[in-house]
Amino acid sequence: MSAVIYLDNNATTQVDPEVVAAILPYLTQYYGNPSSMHSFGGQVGKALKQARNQVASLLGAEESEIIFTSCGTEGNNTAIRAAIAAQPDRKHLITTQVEHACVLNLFKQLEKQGYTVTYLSVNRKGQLDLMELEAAITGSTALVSTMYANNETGTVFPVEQAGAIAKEYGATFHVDAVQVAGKLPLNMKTSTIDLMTISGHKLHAPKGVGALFVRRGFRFRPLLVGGHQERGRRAGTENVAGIVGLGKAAELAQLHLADVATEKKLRDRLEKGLLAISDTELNGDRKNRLPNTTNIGFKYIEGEAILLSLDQYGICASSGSACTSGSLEPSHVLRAMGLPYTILHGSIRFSLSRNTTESDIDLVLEVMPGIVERLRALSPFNND
Amino acid sequence: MSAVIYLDNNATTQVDPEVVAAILPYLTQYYGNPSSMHSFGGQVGKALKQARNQVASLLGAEESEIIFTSCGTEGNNTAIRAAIAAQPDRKHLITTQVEHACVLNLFKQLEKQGYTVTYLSVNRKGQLDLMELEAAITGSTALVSTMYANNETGTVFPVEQAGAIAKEYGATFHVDAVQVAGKLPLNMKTSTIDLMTISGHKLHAPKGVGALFVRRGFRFRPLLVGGHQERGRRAGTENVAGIVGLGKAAELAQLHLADVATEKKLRDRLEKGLLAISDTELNGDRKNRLPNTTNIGFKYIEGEAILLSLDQYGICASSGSACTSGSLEPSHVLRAMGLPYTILHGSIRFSLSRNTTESDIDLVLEVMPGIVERLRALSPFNND
Amino acid sequence: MWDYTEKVLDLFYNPKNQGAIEDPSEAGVAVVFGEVGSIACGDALRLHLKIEVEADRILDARFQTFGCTSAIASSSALTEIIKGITLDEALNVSNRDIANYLGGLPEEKMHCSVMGQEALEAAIYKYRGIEVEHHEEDDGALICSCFGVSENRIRRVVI
Ligand SMILES: Cc1ncc(COP(=O)(O)O)c(C=O)c1O
Ligand SMILES: Cc1ncc(COP(=O)(O)O)c(C=O)c1O
Ligand code: FES
Ligand code: FES
Repeated sequence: MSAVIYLDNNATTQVDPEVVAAILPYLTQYYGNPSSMHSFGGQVGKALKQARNQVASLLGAEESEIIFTSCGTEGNNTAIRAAIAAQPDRKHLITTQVEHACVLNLFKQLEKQGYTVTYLSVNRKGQLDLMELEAAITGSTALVSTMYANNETGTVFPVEQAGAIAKEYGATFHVDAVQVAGKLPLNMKTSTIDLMTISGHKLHAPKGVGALFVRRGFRFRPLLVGGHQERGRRAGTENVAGIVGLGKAAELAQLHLADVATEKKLRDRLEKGLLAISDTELNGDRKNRLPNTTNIGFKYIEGEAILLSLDQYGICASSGSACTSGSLEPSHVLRAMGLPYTILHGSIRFSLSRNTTESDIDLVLEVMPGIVERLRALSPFNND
Repeated sequence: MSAVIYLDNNATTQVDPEVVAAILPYLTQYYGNPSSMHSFGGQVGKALKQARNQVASLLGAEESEIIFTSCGTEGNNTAIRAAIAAQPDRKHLITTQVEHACVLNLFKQLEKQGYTVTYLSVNRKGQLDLMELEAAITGSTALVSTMYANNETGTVFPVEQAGAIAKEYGATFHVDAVQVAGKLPLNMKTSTIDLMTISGHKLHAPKGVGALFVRRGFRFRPLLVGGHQERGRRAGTENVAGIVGLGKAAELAQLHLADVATEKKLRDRLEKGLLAISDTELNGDRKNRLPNTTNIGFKYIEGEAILLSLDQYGICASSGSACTSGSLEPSHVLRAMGLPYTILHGSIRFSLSRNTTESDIDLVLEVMPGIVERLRALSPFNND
Repeated sequence: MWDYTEKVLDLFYNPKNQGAIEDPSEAGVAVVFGEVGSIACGDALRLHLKIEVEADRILDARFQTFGCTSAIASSSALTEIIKGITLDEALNVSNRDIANYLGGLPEEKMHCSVMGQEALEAAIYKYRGIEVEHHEEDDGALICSCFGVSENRIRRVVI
């Protein structure tokens, strides 16, 4: 594979070279176990401490509020189970229809175990309706769990307002901020959020490391039990290299938050150019949206065919989330938005990063009309 | 820190330079998400497949029987929970008193949730008594979970015989082989083991990656739910770099199994030299033992003081497991063996690897007598 | 790995005032020792004092410790602190003073300094012929089994 035009950054990102550089010593000379009783291990413990500090700083949290995990999925699974354990008498849970599989599938499992789950709907633009949350929540709601921004459309939810409602009823408030960390500023100090998940590989750290914010004072219960790592809140020898990488990535993300406007401009140019193709539509909320994401429906053609056509040019994009792409179902997010079938199957997400260049966008805009035309010519639904 | 004499390989190992080399491309150019629908992600999927193959080969298992995890702790937690879920009507569990914290603490938690747990004892040499297992097991035993070899003493358990007993009663048989993979040959094809845990950082792969062997046909239930990764058995974006590293490490471990005799010879020389110091004793079974481990009790002095004294010379060893070293309790393993107090508090584990050299051993043998003498001089129990 | 201060490590590697004190059988000078802990607990301290009877002052102090890094450093620190002060002043030395002298101890290791204070108390009371008071509330759950110190006792002394 020669040049890659990587526009699939909501699936995963390139590890920043500075992150790789930060990691390397912990794959080579500093291989001690941070729990060990010798200074060779102790210096690794110090590296973990620094990483915890860096991540806390990105989230506007305290060091003691950060637990390192193995991914966003573990973070979400852990948070939801911890919230349930914290208020065992409450048997009602609230989430949304457009959550990531690692939230939705856990809630489905919990339904089988005697919990009642309300799945809040979204409108055609992918927006939540807080009135629906207010109508659903009761004194026996243990948890409100919602994403901060949707991975497929980039739509940003009004989490602080949702959190305020959760608080009113004494429910724990968990937020899946996997797509937000590094893209929008976060400040846990002034937030209603009790538990918040992030994942390293969405912000230029390696895959397989994440963090869970647990507000100080929250009665937390670990998912992985065993040793005393993470102050007893997540057992298991730490993914030291990954954690050091996440720390560095958090530090860099904080710096780059300032120039997210550039990324947004590129995204807007891409979006405008693609919407100029006939029979296309923007999926999601144009206003409350991540700066790097655009999701566009190309009517009458099929997503996988589009992706493979783009692949020929080295262009990486996606339909649905990477995690559900093993299934053949059209995106549950777009379905929840009530999109018509003509769009549902031909929607493509382009997600940019700080590495995206003007010429990346040029290439997509250059080849996409031809791809769409070719596939439409093949299609029986071609509406001409 | 200048030269390190690293004799704490049961806590963690140095990542093999060949493993680092195998990992690097997956931290740099190949950053795609293996679940993505483009060939850039697809090539990462191929790397995972190769790693799965390499690990399967080390364990004598099939590729489809390998699930990648984030560590040994996750593997053990997952296996035990899966075994319980597989036979929900059986409420009795069997394990041993000398398991790793990530097994023991989970069983303690399960006791609170209505399970009855039998903790098999060990004798003065750290050996299991299979008669005790036979006496304890019944038709309502869901699971027998035991380590393959103890991390502190290196004592190897007769797992195949234990597995045969478990089978007789229809109980699932789980083995924590974290300390064995790469040190003794394994062959799941001819084994009684249903579920087996390994952890990468004990065999020269990075920290934060492991694998769980799940015998084909076993009704497995995932701990982490979400996306379809690991064929639905462990959700979460894969720690690609770690997994590629584990694969390479497994391949190298298989090669190195052949020269484990050299390691053993070094261990024996170290052991003999240390036991020549007065008032010392070998903890554990001299015969059924890992080739790289020795655990020696130095009477009348305290373990941490010994470790910090060794640290001055750059020598890394441990007392108890790294995981419990955050606690102040003397090792639960040595306590279960019924060692007298004079030994309990002053026992040190030295664990070698294929990187250990003659001169490493020379240095330890050179400085240890002085350290023991100095600390004994400080002690009121100095037995002269 | 515990986060020990330079001072802790220094007093561990180069302890001051280790050993026992021989009774010199000098007029006006008394030698006494106080002891806490046991080998079963995993930590024990024998604190030897040489006392100038007239002035009620500590002329010299030495220790013998079986225990961890912080136990040894704490013992050594204690002997440094109390040399030259009166017994009444010494009775006011708290485990906090010992920890402060060391530039701090990890929270989980604070109790290691308690042993010093107790041995000091034991030695002085023994010298003065006072029964050591028994703190009833100290019979709580053992949390530092290497030390024989109960949670209640730690709460009482540390907090
Ligand atoms: C026997 C044993 N089991 C499990 C573990 C836990 O593995 P990990 O450190 O990868 O969580 C360890 C090592 O720490 C171990 O020695
Ligand atoms: C919104 C959201 N939540 C959770 C996850 C899961 O994170 P991870 O891939 O680290 O398990 C993802 C990405 O895959 C995501 O986009
Ligand atoms: S026809 Fe191929 S996925 Fe439906
Ligand atoms: S005295 Fe230091 S740990 Fe018990």
